[in-house]
Amino acid sequence: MKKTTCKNTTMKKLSEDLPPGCHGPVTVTGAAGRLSCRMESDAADIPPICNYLISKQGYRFASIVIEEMPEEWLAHYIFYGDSSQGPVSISARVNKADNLLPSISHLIHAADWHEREAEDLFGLVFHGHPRLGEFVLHEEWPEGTNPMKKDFDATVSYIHKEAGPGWHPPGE
Amino acid sequence: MSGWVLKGLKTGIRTTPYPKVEEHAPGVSPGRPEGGVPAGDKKPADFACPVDAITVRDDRVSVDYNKCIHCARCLPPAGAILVKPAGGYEWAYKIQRDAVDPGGVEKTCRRSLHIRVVDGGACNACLSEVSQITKPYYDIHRLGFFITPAPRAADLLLLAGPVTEHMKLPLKKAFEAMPGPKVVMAVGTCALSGGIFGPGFASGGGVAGFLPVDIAVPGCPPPPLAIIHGLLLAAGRKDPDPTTSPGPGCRRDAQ
Amino acid sequence: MASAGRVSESGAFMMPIGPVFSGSAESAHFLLETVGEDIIRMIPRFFYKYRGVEKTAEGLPADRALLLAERFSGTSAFAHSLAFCHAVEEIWGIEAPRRAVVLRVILAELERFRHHVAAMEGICNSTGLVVAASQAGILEEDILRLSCKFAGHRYLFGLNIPGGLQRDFSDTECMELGRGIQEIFVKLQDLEKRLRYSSSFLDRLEEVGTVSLEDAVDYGLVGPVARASGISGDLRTCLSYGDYGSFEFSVPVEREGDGYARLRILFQEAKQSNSIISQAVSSIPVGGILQPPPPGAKPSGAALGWAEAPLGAAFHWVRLKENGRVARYRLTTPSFTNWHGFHLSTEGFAFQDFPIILATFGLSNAECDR
Amino acid sequence: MMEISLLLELFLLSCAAGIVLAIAIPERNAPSIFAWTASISSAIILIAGGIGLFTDQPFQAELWRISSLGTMGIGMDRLCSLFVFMAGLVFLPVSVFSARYMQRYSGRYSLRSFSIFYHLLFASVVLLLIAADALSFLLAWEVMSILCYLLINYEHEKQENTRSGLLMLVMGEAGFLAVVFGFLLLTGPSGGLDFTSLRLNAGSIGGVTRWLIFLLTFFGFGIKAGIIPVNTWLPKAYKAAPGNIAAILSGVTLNLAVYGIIRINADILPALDVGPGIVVLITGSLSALIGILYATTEDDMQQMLAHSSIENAGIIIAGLGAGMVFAATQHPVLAGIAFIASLYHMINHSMFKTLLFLGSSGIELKTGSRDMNGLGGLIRFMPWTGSFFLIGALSIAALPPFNGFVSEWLTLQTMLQSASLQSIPVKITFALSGAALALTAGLAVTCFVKAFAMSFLGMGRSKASRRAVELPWSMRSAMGFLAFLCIVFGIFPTYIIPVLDRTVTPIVHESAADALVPPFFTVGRGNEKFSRAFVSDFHDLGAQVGRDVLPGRGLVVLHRGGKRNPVVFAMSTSYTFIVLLLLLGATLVMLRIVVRRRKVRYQPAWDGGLRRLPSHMTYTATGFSNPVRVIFSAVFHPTVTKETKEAVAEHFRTAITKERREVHITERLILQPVVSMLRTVSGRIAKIHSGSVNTYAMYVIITLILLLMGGQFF
Repeated sequence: MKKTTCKNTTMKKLSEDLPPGCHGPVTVTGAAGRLSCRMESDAADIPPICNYLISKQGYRFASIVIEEMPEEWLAHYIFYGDSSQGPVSISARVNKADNLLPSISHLIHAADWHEREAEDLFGLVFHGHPRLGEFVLHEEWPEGTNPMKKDFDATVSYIHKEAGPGWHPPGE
Repeated sequence: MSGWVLKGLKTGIRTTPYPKVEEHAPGVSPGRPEGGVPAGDKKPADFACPVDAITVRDDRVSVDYNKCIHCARCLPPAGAILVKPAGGYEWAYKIQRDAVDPGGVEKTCRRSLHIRVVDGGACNACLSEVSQITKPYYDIHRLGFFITPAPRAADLLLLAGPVTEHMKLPLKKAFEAMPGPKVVMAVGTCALSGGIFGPGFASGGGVAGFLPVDIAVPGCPPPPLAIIHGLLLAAGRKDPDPTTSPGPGCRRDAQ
Repeated sequence: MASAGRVSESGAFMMPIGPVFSGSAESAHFLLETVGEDIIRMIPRFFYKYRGVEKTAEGLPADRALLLAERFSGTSAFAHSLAFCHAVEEIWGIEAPRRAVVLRVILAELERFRHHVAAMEGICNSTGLVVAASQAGILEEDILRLSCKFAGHRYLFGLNIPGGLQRDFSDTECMELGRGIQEIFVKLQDLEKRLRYSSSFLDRLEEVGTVSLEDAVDYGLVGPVARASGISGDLRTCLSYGDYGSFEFSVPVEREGDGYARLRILFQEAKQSNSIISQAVSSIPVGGILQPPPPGAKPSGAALGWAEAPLGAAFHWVRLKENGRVARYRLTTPSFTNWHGFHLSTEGFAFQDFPIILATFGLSNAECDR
Repeated sequence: MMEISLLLELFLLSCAAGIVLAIAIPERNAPSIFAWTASISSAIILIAGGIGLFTDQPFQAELWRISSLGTMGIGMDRLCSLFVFMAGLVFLPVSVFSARYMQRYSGRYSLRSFSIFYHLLFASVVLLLIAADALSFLLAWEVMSILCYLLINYEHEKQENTRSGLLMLVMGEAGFLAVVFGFLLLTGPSGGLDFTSLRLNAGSIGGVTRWLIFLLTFFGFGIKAGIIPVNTWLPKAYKAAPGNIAAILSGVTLNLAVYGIIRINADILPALDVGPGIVVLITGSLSALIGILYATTEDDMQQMLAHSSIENAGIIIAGLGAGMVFAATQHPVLAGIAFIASLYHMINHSMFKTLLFLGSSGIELKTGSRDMNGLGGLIRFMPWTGSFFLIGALSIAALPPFNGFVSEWLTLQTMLQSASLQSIPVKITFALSGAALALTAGLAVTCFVKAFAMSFLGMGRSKASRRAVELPWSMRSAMGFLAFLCIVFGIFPTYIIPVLDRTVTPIVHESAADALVPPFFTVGRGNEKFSRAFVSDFHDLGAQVGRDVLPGRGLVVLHRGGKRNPVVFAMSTSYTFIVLLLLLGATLVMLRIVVRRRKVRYQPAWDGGLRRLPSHMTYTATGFSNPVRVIFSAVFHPTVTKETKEAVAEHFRTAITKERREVHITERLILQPVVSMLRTVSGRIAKIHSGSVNTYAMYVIITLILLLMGGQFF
């Protein structure tokens, strides 16, 4: 991959001097436009990198964006900070066959709902998240309905199932 | 506490004289695209309407208000095709249907009508306009209209939003919990046709076909006076004006 | 499936609220676990208003998707359409003309001003202070009428398009708007003064619905709610966009994190909005208002656009395909972020305070559920 | 006319037969045989009590003569007869109820021993009541105490029950000892132990001894009634007891305490000044308030009823106190009214509390639980039980026209009569007690709305409560009988009060009936003694309605005061009842008319549009009474511990456990300090046990010297 220069000093430092727990490699993939830095790393390195950004660099969590590529999931973790350096995004690729991303919610609680939403809408499992399951789609949607997947026909109305007698609202 | 009373008295009466007198204050209504102008050689596609609300009928432009979302793209300067009237808000119209209890509400709730508002996935603009009607400028209480939290006490179900999958059951339950005679008023383009959200996997294409709609108030969002107009129609205190009601073909139920 | 353990206290029960509740409240469901007074735990259930906006946007051209961005949350339509436009403008590699940028600032602040006044109305209403609620309601409708007169739409729909604005405003119109807002602001200050001396009103807000700074940081709260708890984040300053850099304004911060702190933030932000508007209307640069997209095949790519919506930071992540249609649209809204932490403010407080706490948060389900 | 002595012999025979049969027949038949013998005994005693109450047959019998102690005998005056009658009235339905109820213990606990204890308890209760001398009274009391312990501890395999039973036994014995000392002080130098000679001797007893006797006997007897501060045993014991025994404890043994207090402190040794009366009044009203506070917040139905028994005992005792004050200040009519109110309430309490205890036992039998948090919706499965329970709840909540209303109204009216007293502090005490009783009455409504609503209405909050079935007819008939009595005693107070007056007259030496329930008011016709204006006032109130139809007195209870303000208070539950019936009928007719013209659609309760409203989303008993718990948190003084468990990280809570512990206020403020003080003192004393022989020898020598020195002086 072509080496791109990064204008964000923090991220530059991060890519050169990996935070503890990271195996690398972390590559800078772009710095165009409003995002001050785009990086890509191994999925397993996402939690330590996110933790480093939040707890060491004072960044704030903004969002998780999941994209469906033909063969893989592309997850962007977006952070922003008070500095003038603009938001950053760290991306990870996950094979569709694996369908598993490490959860960062235990480190960054703000990501909790984002991961739950992604699990519910994409069927992408966040390993280590204690409370995945019914979130956006309520209990009447058939199990395994992932409307954000490309193969989901959004124009079709779905036959809903009745809530079982043992149903209990899941915790927050 | 007395300070508040004085303040209230000092503010004076702000309430609109509508429906006794037409309200003409600037800004009470955004207006809406007006059909009826000669279409010339334009085809419907030329209007670039994102929701296909504009059609050409008998060489005249016709607007389906059940679909129009007030995006203003057909208006000058960008669209420069349709003229927009300055005011106007008596947009509500009645849908004749074989109701369970036809005309019951008009008879029994003429002077006192209780409203249960149900949010079927509205964007909040409609709900905001609905809440405006209870505030000093519009104050529906003077007309004997009340918003009630209990469907048991309600005569009119006011629905906003395209009716999402998740709200179908609560909406149905609320409607069933209401004692008869009762009417349903659909407020806003979303409630009438699904609006910009359209019929889809999670959001319905409006309430029609799901509940029997009696009063339609198109608009995105309909201004408070349009909602009051709808309420007056429901209570039978205003005669439906054939000139303001959209012609056949513009209504969803007629299609 | 993760079903959380129940609260175990002898006699504890769940008090369900909603999804259809209150007068004209949005559809949402709250389960308050309580033994009758203190809320031990609050479990929210949202997405009753899930309309699948992100999915619906896929495959739509950008200008059509903009309508979704504008209309999924009607009370913060301008901010969201702005954030969407920022993203698309970045992908297309264009920038809105200076005149449009300043007008966007005016319109965004107008929206914030109206939203905050509406939120104050909600707070006064929840505490049963009817006269104050009516006063705020009058001001809200005044602003709505002013918006309608100025922009042609009471909720500022149909103004933003990628590359600028759909219509231009004359200088006199803008000056008139500035004067109108100033008039309303004077009345708002009177209301604030009166509220500050209504002890029965303050009793219901002070030390009610407290969110600590640590919790607010952990949950990554944004907007007025976060600022009331001591987080000074505001995208207008920390990720400055538009022309905010050239206006003088401050981001108010309170420390208490209770309902009254949130109300004070609303008043102070309304003040700042008024100040920004009055600065902006007198310094609108001349020029065009629309930078048309590059002709021919539009560039594809992904970009993040953001704006400080009335309720806090909104991030719109857009990927456009080669044919100019949306491939992926991700909305991160302040309501989604803040509802996550809402339970913090209710737990340990009496459930009679619940509606008040709800009002001081002033969050939108339409914005959260999308 | 049957002889009372014959009836008593028959009663003892029937009890003996019950005991013999219990031993003789197979265990599985024990409950039904037991129910028959016990019911027959109750019926006999009911007749005996009735004869004693309604006729003027004096009954005296000597049992045996002990040379040094005098005659031991039995006798029945009207006061005895009333209590004997009440005992029969409670034992009868409880015995009928127990036939099927006791089968739940079949195979687990000995039904035989239950039968024996039950009959023995009945006999001892009757003997206690008809005892005419201190010795037989005390003997019967002790036997009754021990039998109560045995029956409370019937489910002896539960360790908790044994502990509760022991606490009861210990406190009961302490009370017994106090009473024994009281009697010792009461017996004069002549040494006569029969009540007549005690009464004769009472005049010579001095002030301090009088006070001492009063305190010893009042609190000694009071332990059985559960008045504060000697009530800690009561809720625990009632909770441990089988339901039918709890009914007996509340409906009969509680009355024995009242009997003891009246017998000694109003009959044998009436107070000469207002002091004892004030103490009784304050204790009573405080007991009532504390009792109802704990009852309102209690979720175990039987324990809730136990706390409510404390409350009702408090109301009875407060009435007694008022009566004692009025008697001491030479207001015999007012004293009579107060005693009537008190006794009336005692009778009512026996009836509705027994009914409620039977109801709660029935619920427990069919759902296996008495925790109101786990009940709900039972009216759909147990309509009869529910209706009877409702009548009991309305009665105890003192709603007109039920019996509880009459007696509580009379009690409160008595409190208001303090206007005729001289002393300001006494007036203030009356006012405060009246306020406390009024608050109690208000809370009682909350308490029993909760009890009924949380058990019978709404959704079943446990599986068992959704599968309950109606009780068998024998149990229902027992409850129905009591419910019927609750209504009768409620709507015919003018016929009950004269009977009570007959029992009270010998104590206060003047009849209150004429002042309280005058006959029909008409000009002339034997009413010449009333002024014309007074009578015409009563025409307006309708006091002459039914004059030609009704055989006895009018249907209005009123109190005739002085001349200037002739009517002090007036009330008629009979008329209220009629008006309520008419209103109910009119409503039903109107509903019929309205409904006939419209289609009726049945819809489930509005739940906010939820998919389903599970039962854990409905109000619980704890939630219902929580406002009371919050408002009176100074009384309850709970300690709350909260534990939160998390999964993975801080904010992922998996469970929140909150625990609330309350120590009863008397235990917290009185018992625990006393116990800890005793511990320190005994710890100090223990220090003198050095273990060295020399030290002990020295103690012996010092004691000897002291004794010798003492011998010199006396």
